[in-house]
Amino acid sequence: MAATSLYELANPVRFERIAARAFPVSLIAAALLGAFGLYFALFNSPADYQQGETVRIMYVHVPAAWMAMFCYSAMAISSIAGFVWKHPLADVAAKETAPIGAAFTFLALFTGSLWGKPMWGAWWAWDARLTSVLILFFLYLGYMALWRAIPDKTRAAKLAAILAIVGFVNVPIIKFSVDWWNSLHQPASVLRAGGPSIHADMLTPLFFTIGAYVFGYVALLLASMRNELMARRLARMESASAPSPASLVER
Amino acid sequence: MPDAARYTVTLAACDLAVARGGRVIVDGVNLAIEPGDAVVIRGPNGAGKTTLLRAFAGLLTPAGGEVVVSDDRQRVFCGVLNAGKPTLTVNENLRFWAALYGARVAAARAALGLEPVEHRPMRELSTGYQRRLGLARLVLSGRAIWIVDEPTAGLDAASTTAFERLLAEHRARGGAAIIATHEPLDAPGARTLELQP
Amino acid sequence: MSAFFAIIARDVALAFRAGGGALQAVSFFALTIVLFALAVGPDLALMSDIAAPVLWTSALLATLISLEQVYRPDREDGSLDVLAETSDVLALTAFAKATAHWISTGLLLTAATPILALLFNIEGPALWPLLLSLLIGAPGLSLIGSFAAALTAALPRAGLLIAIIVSPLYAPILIFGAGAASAGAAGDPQYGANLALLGASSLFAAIFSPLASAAALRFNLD
Amino acid sequence: MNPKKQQRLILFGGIFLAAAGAVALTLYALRGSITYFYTPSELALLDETPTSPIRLGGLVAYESVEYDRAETGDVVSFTVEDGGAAVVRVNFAGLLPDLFREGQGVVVQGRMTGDGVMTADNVLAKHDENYMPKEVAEALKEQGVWKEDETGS
Repeated sequence: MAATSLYELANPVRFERIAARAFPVSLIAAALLGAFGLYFALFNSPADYQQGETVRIMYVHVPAAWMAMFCYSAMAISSIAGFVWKHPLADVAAKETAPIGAAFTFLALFTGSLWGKPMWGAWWAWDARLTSVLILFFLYLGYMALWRAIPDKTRAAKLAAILAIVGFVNVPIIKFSVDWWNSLHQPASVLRAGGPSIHADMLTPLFFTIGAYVFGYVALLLASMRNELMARRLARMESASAPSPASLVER
Repeated sequence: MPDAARYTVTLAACDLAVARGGRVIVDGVNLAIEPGDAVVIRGPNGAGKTTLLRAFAGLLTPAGGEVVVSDDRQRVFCGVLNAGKPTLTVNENLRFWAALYGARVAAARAALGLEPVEHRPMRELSTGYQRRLGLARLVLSGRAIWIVDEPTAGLDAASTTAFERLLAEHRARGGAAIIATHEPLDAPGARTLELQP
Repeated sequence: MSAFFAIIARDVALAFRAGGGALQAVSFFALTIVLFALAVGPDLALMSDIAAPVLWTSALLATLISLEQVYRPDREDGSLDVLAETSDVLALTAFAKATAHWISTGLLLTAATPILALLFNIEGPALWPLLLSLLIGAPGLSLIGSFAAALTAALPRAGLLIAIIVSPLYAPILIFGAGAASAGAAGDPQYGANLALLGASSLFAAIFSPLASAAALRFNLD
Repeated sequence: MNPKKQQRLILFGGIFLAAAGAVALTLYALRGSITYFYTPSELALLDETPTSPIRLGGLVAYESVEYDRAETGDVVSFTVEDGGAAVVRVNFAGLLPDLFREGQGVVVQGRMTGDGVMTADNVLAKHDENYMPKEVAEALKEQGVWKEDETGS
């Protein structure tokens, strides 16, 4: 089942049809979940026993940090898929994920900094988690820069894919940095052995905002993939006036 | 040249298509090359001769079809660039190639008449000598199938004749060549193919 | 195997000929250190405190500026085709290229370090951790850097792009390298651990870089 | 053996050796534990007190915080402990983060100015991975379920 639906999606025309329907749905889902999430986060969730009201930054910060890593992983997986299955949409998905992931990473760093000042007493600290996320941000920038620099898009897709796969080493480093080094950043609260260490009243708004981020990512990705595919179709139409392929003829 | 070292390598292109910049520029190419064959490819600028040659040489992945060679390590490609380093002398360039191809320098150097300039850095050579150094790599490689782009561009009449003689000797030993050129080339029994839209 | 050493020998020779990158890299290294020293001012105690990070950053930058020379000239003059058609395993060829780059820049920078370290008030036993860390880490810089050079081999002005691509990948080597050099000079017990992680980073680079470079080069032949 | 096979063998042998080396070195390094900060116990184990700036991590000991409102400004001193015998007394003149309180995990940046005495340039509060409303935390404490050593460290 999964395989057939994947290959159905692989066809750009089918993708266009499905994306045209999925885009408004995910956009609405993102807006609704975001609205619920923000309502709970700001008005209907308790203050933390230690951090007080400042804990509410968590509802923006944690999903952003997760999406930062999720997007990079998605990029690396699409890149591998592009090599293994020569999936025609794989490189488009990877390319269009990069700026979204970079934006999430920036948001995670920015909100983390806002959170760090009142809690830790510093806007920034060079600990393993913060440093590795900053590196992730620069990896995104490098990936996007490579795409932009190579004029031939088929070649750009392959080379950028290699870079994305190589840079993926950073993702597990980010995830486990708080366990490997005794860092300033606190260890994992949700995805950890022994269940979440966040109280249920705080977990609910967090799940809402995570949902909003995920659907927001899907909506943005679909929109920009459609854009990119349209741009490529346009380029192909323009080059249609170019001479048709030559062939070797005996003389 | 000892007759014992005869080449027996064949190359075939089946329904080959090549792309440049994501666009297929040549397709439907079928070609079979036997020992002793020479193929001259002609066609207007930008028709895709160089791209096609690179696909024959195995340096470029075809957009469709395939190139089959009976021995993968028997192709040598010489493009319009001479692949030498300007700051190295002729001998240093030749020795480097010799190490890569597992071959010797002397015969190739003599075949292209490079002795007078052997100690000079490549950048000091005239265009003609630079091209001769580039072509020397074909001979030096000892490989069966020469794939050459514009071999005689920038060569004087005597040098062109010298290349034609080398080509004839190579074919006499069972070697084959695919050559793309705009210039007249005297190669008896060569097939001439035209790249046409 | 003789091809492997021929590639190293040729690239090292080219690096020292006119227009080669070796002397440029080492001059740039010296220049950066001097500029740092001028900016820091005359506080000798502060200088020895920051010597390791300054020398490491300078070595990294000097490596960075010479990376464009690794593959682009070969792609521009047709040599890359020759390397590709004579190579049995392209990853080994890429490893030879990275080794040559290390010999003509990293090793040279390491050799110049004892003199330049004097400018930062580092001498005697404090020098050894710095030298050792550069000896272990500089090959990693060349390996990772030559991967970025392979990615951008077909681009005419790739210097800045290489810097953007390679800087995040250089982070572990810089952190552990400068960390080991500082810790070693201060008699800190984390010296060994930093050195070990530096070695692990370089070895890891030795695994991924030739394979990834070979893949990148194949797409840059087209 | 043809050259291609031989070179493949060299490649895979090299990869295997390098991977083994990288793993061995990493394990060695993790055993030595590379740290963002020292705990007081780790600091006590050092042969000589570091002269360069260091980071110190641990818990602020209960009833150890003293404010000295001298004319030079607010100076606070407190003891950092990690459950072991060793403690470090920290002197700090500056703004403390909101989270700073007794029993809280902190990371202190500064220089050692004597045996077990440190002058801090910066005090950062480390918060833990537990998030809960105040009432819940108090209820847990009353029930005795709350383990004090879960905070910080």
